[in-house]
Amino acid sequence: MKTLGRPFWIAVGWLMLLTVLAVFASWLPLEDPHEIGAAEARLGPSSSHLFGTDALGRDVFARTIFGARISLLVGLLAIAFGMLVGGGLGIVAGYFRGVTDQVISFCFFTLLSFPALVLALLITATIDRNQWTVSLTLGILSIASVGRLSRANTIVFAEREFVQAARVLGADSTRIITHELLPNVMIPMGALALLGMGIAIVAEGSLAFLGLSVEGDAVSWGKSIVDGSQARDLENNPNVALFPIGVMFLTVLALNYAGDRVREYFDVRETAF
Amino acid sequence: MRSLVLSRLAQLVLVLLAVTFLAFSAMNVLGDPLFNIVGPLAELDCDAVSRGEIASTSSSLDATRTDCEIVAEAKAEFRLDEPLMKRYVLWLTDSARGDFGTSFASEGVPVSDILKEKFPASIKLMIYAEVIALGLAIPLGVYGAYRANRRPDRILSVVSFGALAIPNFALGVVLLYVFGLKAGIFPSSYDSSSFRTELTSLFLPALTLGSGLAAGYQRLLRTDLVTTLQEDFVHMARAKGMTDRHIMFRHALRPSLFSVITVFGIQTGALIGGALVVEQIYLIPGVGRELVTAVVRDDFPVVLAGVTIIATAFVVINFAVDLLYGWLDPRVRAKS
Amino acid sequence: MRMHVPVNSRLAKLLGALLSLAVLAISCGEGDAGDESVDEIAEDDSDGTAVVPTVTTTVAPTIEGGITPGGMLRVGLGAEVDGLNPGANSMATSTYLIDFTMLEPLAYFDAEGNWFPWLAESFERVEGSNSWLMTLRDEITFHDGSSLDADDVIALFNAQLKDPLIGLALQPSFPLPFEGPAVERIDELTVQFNPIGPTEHFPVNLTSQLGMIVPSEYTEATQANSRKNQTLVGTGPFMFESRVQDDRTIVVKNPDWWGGEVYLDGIEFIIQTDQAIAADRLAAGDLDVVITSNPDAILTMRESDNVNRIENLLSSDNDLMMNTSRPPFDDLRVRQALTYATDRDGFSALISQGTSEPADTMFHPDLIWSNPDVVQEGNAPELSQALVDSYCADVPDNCTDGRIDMEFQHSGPSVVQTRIADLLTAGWQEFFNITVVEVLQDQLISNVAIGEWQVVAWRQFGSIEPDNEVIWLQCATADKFIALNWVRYCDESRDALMLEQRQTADLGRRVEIWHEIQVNMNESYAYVFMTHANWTIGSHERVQNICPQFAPTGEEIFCSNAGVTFFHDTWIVE
Amino acid sequence: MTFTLEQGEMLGIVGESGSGKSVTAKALMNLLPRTAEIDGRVRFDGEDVRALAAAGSRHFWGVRMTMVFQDPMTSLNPVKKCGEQIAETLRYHLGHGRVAAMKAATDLLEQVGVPEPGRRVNQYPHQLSGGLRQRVVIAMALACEPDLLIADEPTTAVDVTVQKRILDLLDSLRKERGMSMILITHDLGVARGRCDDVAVMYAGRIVERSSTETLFDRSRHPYTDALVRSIPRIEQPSHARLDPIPGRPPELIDPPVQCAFAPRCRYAQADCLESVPPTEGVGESHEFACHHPANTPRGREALANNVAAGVTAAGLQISYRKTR
Repeated sequence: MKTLGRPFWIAVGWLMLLTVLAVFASWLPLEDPHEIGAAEARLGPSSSHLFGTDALGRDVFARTIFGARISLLVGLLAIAFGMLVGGGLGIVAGYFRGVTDQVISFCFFTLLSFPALVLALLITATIDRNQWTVSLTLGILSIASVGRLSRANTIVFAEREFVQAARVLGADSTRIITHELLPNVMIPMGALALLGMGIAIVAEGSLAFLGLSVEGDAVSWGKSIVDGSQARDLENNPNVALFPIGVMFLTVLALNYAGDRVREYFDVRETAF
Repeated sequence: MRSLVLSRLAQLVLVLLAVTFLAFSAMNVLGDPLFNIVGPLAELDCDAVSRGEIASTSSSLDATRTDCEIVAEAKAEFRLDEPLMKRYVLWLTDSARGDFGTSFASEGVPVSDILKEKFPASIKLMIYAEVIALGLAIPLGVYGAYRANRRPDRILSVVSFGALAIPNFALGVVLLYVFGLKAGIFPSSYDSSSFRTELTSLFLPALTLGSGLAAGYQRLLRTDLVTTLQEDFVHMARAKGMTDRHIMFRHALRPSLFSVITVFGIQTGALIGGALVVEQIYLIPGVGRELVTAVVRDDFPVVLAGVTIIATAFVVINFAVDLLYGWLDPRVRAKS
Repeated sequence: MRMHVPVNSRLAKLLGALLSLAVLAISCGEGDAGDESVDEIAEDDSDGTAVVPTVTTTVAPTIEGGITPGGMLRVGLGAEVDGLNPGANSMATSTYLIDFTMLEPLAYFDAEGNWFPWLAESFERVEGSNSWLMTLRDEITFHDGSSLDADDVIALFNAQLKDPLIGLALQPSFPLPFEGPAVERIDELTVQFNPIGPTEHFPVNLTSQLGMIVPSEYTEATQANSRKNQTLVGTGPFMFESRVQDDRTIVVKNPDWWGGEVYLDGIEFIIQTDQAIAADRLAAGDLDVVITSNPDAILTMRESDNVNRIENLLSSDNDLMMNTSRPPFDDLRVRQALTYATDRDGFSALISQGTSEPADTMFHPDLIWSNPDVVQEGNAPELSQALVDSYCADVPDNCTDGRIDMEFQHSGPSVVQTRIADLLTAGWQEFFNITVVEVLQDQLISNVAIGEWQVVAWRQFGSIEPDNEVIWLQCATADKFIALNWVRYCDESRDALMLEQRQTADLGRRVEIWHEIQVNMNESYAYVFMTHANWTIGSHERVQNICPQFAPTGEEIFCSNAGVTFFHDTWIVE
Repeated sequence: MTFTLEQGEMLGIVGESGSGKSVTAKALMNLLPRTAEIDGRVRFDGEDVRALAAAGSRHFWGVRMTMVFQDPMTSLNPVKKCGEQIAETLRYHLGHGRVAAMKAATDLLEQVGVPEPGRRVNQYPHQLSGGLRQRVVIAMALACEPDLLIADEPTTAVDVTVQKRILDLLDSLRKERGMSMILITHDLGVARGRCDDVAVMYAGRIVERSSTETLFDRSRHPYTDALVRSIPRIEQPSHARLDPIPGRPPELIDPPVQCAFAPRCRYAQADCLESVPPTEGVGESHEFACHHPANTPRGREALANNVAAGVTAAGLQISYRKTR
């Protein structure tokens, strides 16, 4: 009997904890993440400021928790969008094959050939950058890889007896896709979604490094890390960058691990693409 | 084989058409090319001027032309009044001849000159990163599979998991700070003056990019190798008395490289121009940085040319990977 | 696809490159956005009185011993420059630093702040007119072997006049269309400049970009091929070797320099946009010289035992500007409300981190021009509410929920600029609904120049000679499509004062007038002065003698003019 | 259970799939995974094989002792040319140069009856037919003239028409070279006529071992007996039903302490379920492990009891069959 194992549940626990903290951040006894000069600037970690304070005297712990809101949301929305569009197209391509497949696969390959960050830049550089548009941008980037995987899995399942049987019994395509294929393709896709969420969270950080993450005073992990990564801060107050880096690292690790376990658990063979 | 090449070439052309059209229309829809040419004059309502509602102005010091005349000239010269499709076709025919036009931002400089200057550093970085990645991943993947599910393999697995979860920018910043600035072991900025300085100055950025790649390759290789090692021909090789090293590297490795090669192709394609964060952190004058600047400046000709070349490289590399499959497994060759 | 008409292409960048007109690095942002302070090329009527701003220097004792020639000096620059051509490119601090190694000005400031002829031998007023006669030194040769003569000066000056950008700054003295030649050849070594209107001290103009002499062949070549702007030919102590944009520019010693022996073998200018990293590299010995106004970098250098510094606290200042030509900041009450709500103390403590002094006016208090009675308001949010209420009662359209709608623009991407925005908006948001807009630096400058803005953080003023500031304050430039008077604030009485100081040689009277102008500016609430910038030249201890430097004719050169300095008398000990 | 094999002799190991034949072969070849626990000892020419392995003996496997696997497709590396795969053995063990090794490989292919050996050495395994592939495998195994060849079901994966030819080839090569051989097969008929001795395995144990003749004439273990009866005979009418063994082989994980064959055995008595039968010998050359051996009075009695009861002690329903 295979089990997901204790580390899997630790990973899930960490993700749950972060999610809860992020959702209820406003009601938690946290410092105001925007309040400047509430404390001395550039303090190290202490009991009153768990992660210390940044260059403007803001509480890094509060900023990390509030940052989780945007970072997790962006990760979630981005991959949800990728799943919806890419996953859907992939299933359609894999089920119908033929010309439909060729057209959709061609679109995927085109998207994949387009330098990803340039595409992200093209979009983010010209629009107002809030959590929705940044998510959308990263979601678009994920369409091709998600779509290719969903297509490949659909093809495998479409050959299986139960799908053939349903077809013989006269079920129409919509029914077969939604009732027979979707539930089966969902499992490898779910594993990929976890991995993809990690990628999206990191991508938000990359955008922040190019100054193209969410605008205004919205806090995200990427923006906090960039803020703490100035050479002098790294030297004197590494806590400002390292704590958000650590939290992001653990989150991505948890997502990767959970995704990997889910995949192994359901015995989905590792596919390159 | 020949039909494969032909169909791939056709695909290459089609993908490039799609990619460039996408980029072309995106830049035209999302950006304002006129602003790049005439600056704030683009904001002038020249229709209103021609109707006499607003006074004609002349701020260019060139007394012979009014502002609106300048705008009109620019529009004519850059075909801004033409429909998008026509402009695209014109651009396409020019660039097919290798003429990517001149940059908006660096006046009068041919785009091809700019890219010629920027691509080498990016490509060197990409090769370096891949050499590091494969140099680490192949021995460690082989070792992990050799010791599968035992302590060294478990440790490797934890390490590669960790390496995969470290964001590039975080690793880049920390490596730069620790080894570049504090320990001073490696130069902190790109130095192309000699092969040696290039090798040392690109080491940290290449390591930053390479470590994540290495972790990914290591995991793929290990998994596939473990499967391969259960194959009869491996037992056969052992029955023949071949050494473990010989078996791992000469028998098992090659048929286990498929996943790695596939991902390698995609990653390598993505690395050209995709290393922009690392180029930014380590100040490498590469094409990634150039593209970032060009995009935010709406420097269309540079962006379009960059995108075209990178997409071409991507498609070509993946084509090469398909050919590599044939080398890896003669059965694939036979099929195609 | 791209333009072939030169004027068109110049125009494309006209406003974007207006940065070359101002000392406006837009606040201490050169950290990572590539912001860059720029030296003035504005016309100037300084009277030759010694009004020397004392440069605060902090120099560790130099190692005693003889001069050791040889070695490459590695200089870290905070921003790359578009090109090196003084006839075509915007001159920023980086450009001046690079260019002054290869070419020489017609005139420059001595250690006292007075001008002296350098490539020129003499200047002479032409009696009964506004014209000036200039005689060049004989037997000066360029790096390409050609001799310096009147044609070189004329070719360059005409190129600059025709340049929409550089010409703009020259307009007050050389307006277009110009009647008769702006500059005439008298004989092989003599040139006559014909400005309109009296200019008592015309040679001061030639201490900057306008007087940086290149051979006429170079000027012609660059006009034919703008690629050539990436090279440079001059008469100076170093010669152009190579340049890779965004990477490095290398110059090598000119063995035949007329000014005598140059100690260094050459200089390598390396772009390091993150100045704090540049400071670390300096301390690590990876760079020899770093020139910066970035607080992080200055602090790092102060903490490094092996780094010598020359800190100049007197140059430009960091300020906020409000656009008085558009609502809501056309209303004095709104400007006052914003001023009171501005966290100047926080800016000083958290952004400048004590590296520079708080500013009350455009002049540093150590300068005679500074009016000690003028106090910059701020950190008094309690005064804002009544003003906001009053405004919102009058103009409810510009208010939402009892707060005034406003937009704050800053350049980016830049960590420092983001911090400044966070800091300022935190103080304002009680009274204002703020939209923060991040744009590229040249886009920001362009927006400001055409009046498409409300509030920005800026860097302005700080010239050696206050007359240079007139152009930024005059009504004459306030209401144009492109305004050099960024805030577009016009006051006829202030214009009259500025004209009067230009016409008098009496230092006491001029000081009085500038005191009055500062009161006027203070009461207009168009600027909120935050701090005076600190321009610091940091050098590794092995680098000897950043200052003093001497001109070939023996005058001691003014050291660290907003970070601009020379290197021909510098050497390295191992 | 021990067995010995003299030089030049051929031993057959017979059993159903899952009976442990291949594991035994792999244990002999030291091919079992490192995690496997191995009791007992294998001596080759007086030397302990596992000690040899531990000492990292370089030229033992492949030179003195080697093996042929059942599926020639999977036991050949698909990405290497046939010649190379043969040659690498020669190069490693015998220190041949590249050219010499290839020459020798070609000769070997010729010896094992591969037509056009010069062309075949440069072909990949997938380009050959099943029979040819197995010949390549055999050539590979014989390259260093081993003293002992273990052939693990060498014919199951090849076409029926080719099977006999492969077996004949192995037999003739063995005789030609005076080589010992262990032939592993599930088909007792294959062992008959070729092997000197036969060992029958069931559930990981050798349940009976003797010379081939003895085994066929006087099988003692009911399993062997059943196997012998299940061999189709030429003289039998083609429609005759073969005698199947009811049930399936047991799981080898955590077996109960009893005769492993008891649940399927028509002779099974109460004592079969209580203890594992010890090995008995009818002289040196014939050993078996059964409480109630077939073709003995004890066995006949047990069978009669069970037939009478209609059920064995292990609960197997039986009836007396008329066939034969």
